[in-house]
Amino acid sequence: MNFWNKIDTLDRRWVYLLVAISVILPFILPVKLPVYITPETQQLYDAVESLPDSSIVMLTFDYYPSTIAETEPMSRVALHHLFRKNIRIVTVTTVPLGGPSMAEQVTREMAEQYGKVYGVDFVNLGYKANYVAVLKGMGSSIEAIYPTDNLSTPLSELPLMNEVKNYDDIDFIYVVADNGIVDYWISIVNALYGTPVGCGVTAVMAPKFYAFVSAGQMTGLLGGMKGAAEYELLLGQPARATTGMDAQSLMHLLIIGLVLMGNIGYFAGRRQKGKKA
Amino acid sequence: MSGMEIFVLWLEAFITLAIFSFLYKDNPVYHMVESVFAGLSAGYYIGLYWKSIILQQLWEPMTRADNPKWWLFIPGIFGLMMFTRLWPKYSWISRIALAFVMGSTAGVFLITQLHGLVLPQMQKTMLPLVNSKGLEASFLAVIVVIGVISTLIYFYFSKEHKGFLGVTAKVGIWFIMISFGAHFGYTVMGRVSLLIGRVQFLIEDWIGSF
Amino acid sequence: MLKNSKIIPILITAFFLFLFLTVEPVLARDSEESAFRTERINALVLVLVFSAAVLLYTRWAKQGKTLFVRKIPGIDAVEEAVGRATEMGKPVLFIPGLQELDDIETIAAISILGRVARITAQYETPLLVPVRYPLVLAAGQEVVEQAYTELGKRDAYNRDIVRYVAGEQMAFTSTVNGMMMRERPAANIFMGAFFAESLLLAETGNAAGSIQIAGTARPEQLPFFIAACDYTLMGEELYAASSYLSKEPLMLGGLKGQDFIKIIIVILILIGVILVSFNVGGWYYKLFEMA
Amino acid sequence: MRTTVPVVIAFLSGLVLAVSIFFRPDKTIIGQLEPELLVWVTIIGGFTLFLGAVSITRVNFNAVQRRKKGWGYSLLTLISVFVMALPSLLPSTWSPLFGDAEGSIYDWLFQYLDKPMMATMFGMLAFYIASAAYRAFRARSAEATILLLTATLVMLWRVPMGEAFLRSIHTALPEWINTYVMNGVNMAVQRGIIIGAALGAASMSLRIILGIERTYMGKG
Repeated sequence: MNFWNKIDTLDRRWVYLLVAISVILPFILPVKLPVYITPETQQLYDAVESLPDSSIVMLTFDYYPSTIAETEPMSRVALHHLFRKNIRIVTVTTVPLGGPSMAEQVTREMAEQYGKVYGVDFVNLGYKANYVAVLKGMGSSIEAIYPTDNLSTPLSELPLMNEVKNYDDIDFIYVVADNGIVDYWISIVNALYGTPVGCGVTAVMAPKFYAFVSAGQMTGLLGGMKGAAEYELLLGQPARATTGMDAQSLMHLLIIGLVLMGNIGYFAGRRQKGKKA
Repeated sequence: MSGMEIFVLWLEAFITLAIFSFLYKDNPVYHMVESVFAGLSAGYYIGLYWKSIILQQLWEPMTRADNPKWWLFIPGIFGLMMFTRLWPKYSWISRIALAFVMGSTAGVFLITQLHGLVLPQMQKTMLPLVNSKGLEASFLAVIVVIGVISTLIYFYFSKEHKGFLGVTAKVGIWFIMISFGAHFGYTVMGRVSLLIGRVQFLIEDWIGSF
Repeated sequence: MLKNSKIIPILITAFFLFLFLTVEPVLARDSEESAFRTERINALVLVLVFSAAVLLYTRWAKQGKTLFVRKIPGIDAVEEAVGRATEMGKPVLFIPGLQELDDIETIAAISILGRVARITAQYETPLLVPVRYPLVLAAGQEVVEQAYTELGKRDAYNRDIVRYVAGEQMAFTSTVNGMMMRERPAANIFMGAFFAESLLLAETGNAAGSIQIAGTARPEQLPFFIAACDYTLMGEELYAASSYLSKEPLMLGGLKGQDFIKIIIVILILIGVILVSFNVGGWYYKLFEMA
Repeated sequence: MRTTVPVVIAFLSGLVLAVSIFFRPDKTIIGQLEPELLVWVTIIGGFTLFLGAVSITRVNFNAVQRRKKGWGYSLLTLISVFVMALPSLLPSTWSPLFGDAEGSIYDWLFQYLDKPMMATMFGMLAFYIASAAYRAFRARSAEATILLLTATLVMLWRVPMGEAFLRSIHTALPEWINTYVMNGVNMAVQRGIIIGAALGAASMSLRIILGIERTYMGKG
């Protein structure tokens, strides 16, 4: 048995070990593999960057707990960027399970960092069932759909909401989603009310939406963890997505390397057998 | 952190590590967690079905005061028929309910597959091979048309794959392999994200709490 | 074939009478929008042509015409795998997918289970069928019990061959994975609807050294089965398997009818492509509109 | 009787559902039958869960009673089923621990035991996808070579470094992969498989409605 024979018949547990190492390593030792900014990410960043001071942005938390590894970093970069530019934020969710509490938790954590005040700088409206009706209804009156915020405070008691009546008062909609709701933000809200919409979606969904960006229906797009990592680079604040992307890159390169090694081993083994015969 | 929070955190870490230990080999700790998992999830579904089906979809609509759906006693009887399975002598009665379920499923699928899948997929394949969008769009259209047709031909059962049919089927299997390779490669990222989520929990939330 | 075939025409007549009676008054009341969804007429035509083709081939089969169907290696492998399990004296593990019986893929899987159970009954090979949904449990027990009874092997039958394991997808998977490592089945057969667990099951089975045959109609899971299993039935091969394994000419009628329609579909697509390319296909394209 | 009744029931229910899709629900009774009958199927499934409970209890109880190898695990499963299910069936008016609202035993077990178990099982996929790729992607035949080359190309394209590498070969290469491989070949093949499988499903359905396929009654 020479080296390549062993490679050909490697115990799968060695593969598992390599996988574990390449995912854990970036958390302990930042590898900082290069990240390249794609035009779609740049476009979203520029759109937010060009919003005037104290504009109002609607940020959505349209994702389930199962995809937070990909989606939460996007919410975080969005919050960083918006709070940093003193933009006021209204958050909503169309996901019943966990949606409202995730929005509450992440937003408050980030607000604390930037010294923002609930009700003045940001408001969490929470969840209401039947998303098509919700998305349409907010076009005429947000208060009709959400009489209170997520913690049951009437909107009239929240200073920010006195300025926001419907989509006309919102300068930009920043959607973070892991499901088909994105189509409705585009086909209902952007198409009918003209508010610009930028999106962060999971990597699996992203290819479908590039066409929306080139058609101008969508102002910028973040594709999965990679998009979030690019955004972190633009913000100059590497965080979870950058670490995650390092792990992603290592894993992809590891699998490619393994396939390569496996094939060399396979052909070396075959050549040896050929000689013996 | 409260005592409860610490307990929950350590419980989750224990579960995570116990399941991952299966990667090395099957072991009593994994077997234990697996047994609990199976039992809990069966119990979970009992609670779920009781509330969301028996109460919400059968009992409430049947017994409400205004406009009761009295006819729901029919599926109720079908449902009770299933219990005859517990007595082998009468278990043939349950076949009536099974036949109803299978027949209904077949009825729905007969139409929805042909109407909801075949028609629109056929329509979307009718792409112009020559069009104003340029060479790239034409090339893409050619790929899609050849891909769909050769894949369909690959599954043709009525003749041996020889001659022209054989060539088309060969093209079909090559297209299929390209597609599967692409799909496999594409899925890696999503799977790794799920693992990163777990590792993040273990390193940042659990070890980070020490 | 059908002892009760006389009853069918009577039922159809009664059914259309009922239809007529419920539709007629409504049509008279409101003529603007008919009760019949005229926009779905294209689907109706497709269904009728399809049914006619299947029935015609079935009729020919009944009259004794031989219908040729090429070999499908993945399905032949099912018999070989059960044979190997018999030689080794180890069990066969069959998983009829992770969907409830209201999915046609599961029904296809249950039919295949019926065929597999006949082979295991014949050789008295142990069979294990863990299921995730209760209706699948009932249907699975029914087909397995019947297979054993018909072959006169009632003694070898045990109603816990088909067993309810767990309700949740991943709980089911972890239990089956444990089962594979402990019982070391000689053959694992995965048929029906699978989701992310496809790879979890197939990789574990591979590590346990079992021969593996998978079949699913879900294109997004096929790459993983292809990578981790010895044979994979793709798409319609899953639906063909039960007919093919039955070896009854009558059952092949459906397959042949399906093939006939497939050729028609290919021709219709080609006509569409030509018409659309010359920019004269608008009307034709609309014929296939789903409504 | 034992064969005829089920065949007739399957035929009728199948036919009614197939026909009802062609009628407007607001105008005819037959058009309303489709959603209604599907609720019926769900209800029957709801009853059947009781059989599932009997099955899992019997298998594990037998193992415990006969002290089969590993009976301790079976006992654990049995206990888990009842600890989860029983409190959820009791009315929450008796105690906040009953029912399925937040704070109940049912909800607590789901949140803190079930959920992390599911998440970890999903996390295992990353290990398995790597080992499957390593073992299966060998250039044994032309088909296998195509499979492994496409997979490698797409994996490269997905990560920043790989994408930069591909761009250095040809600037448009990443876009070509997206256009021709993902949206071209991949989409076309999926479509072909979907059409074929739909025909297979329809033919299977027809066999069931017409009573040709009767495996569920033990008749070939």
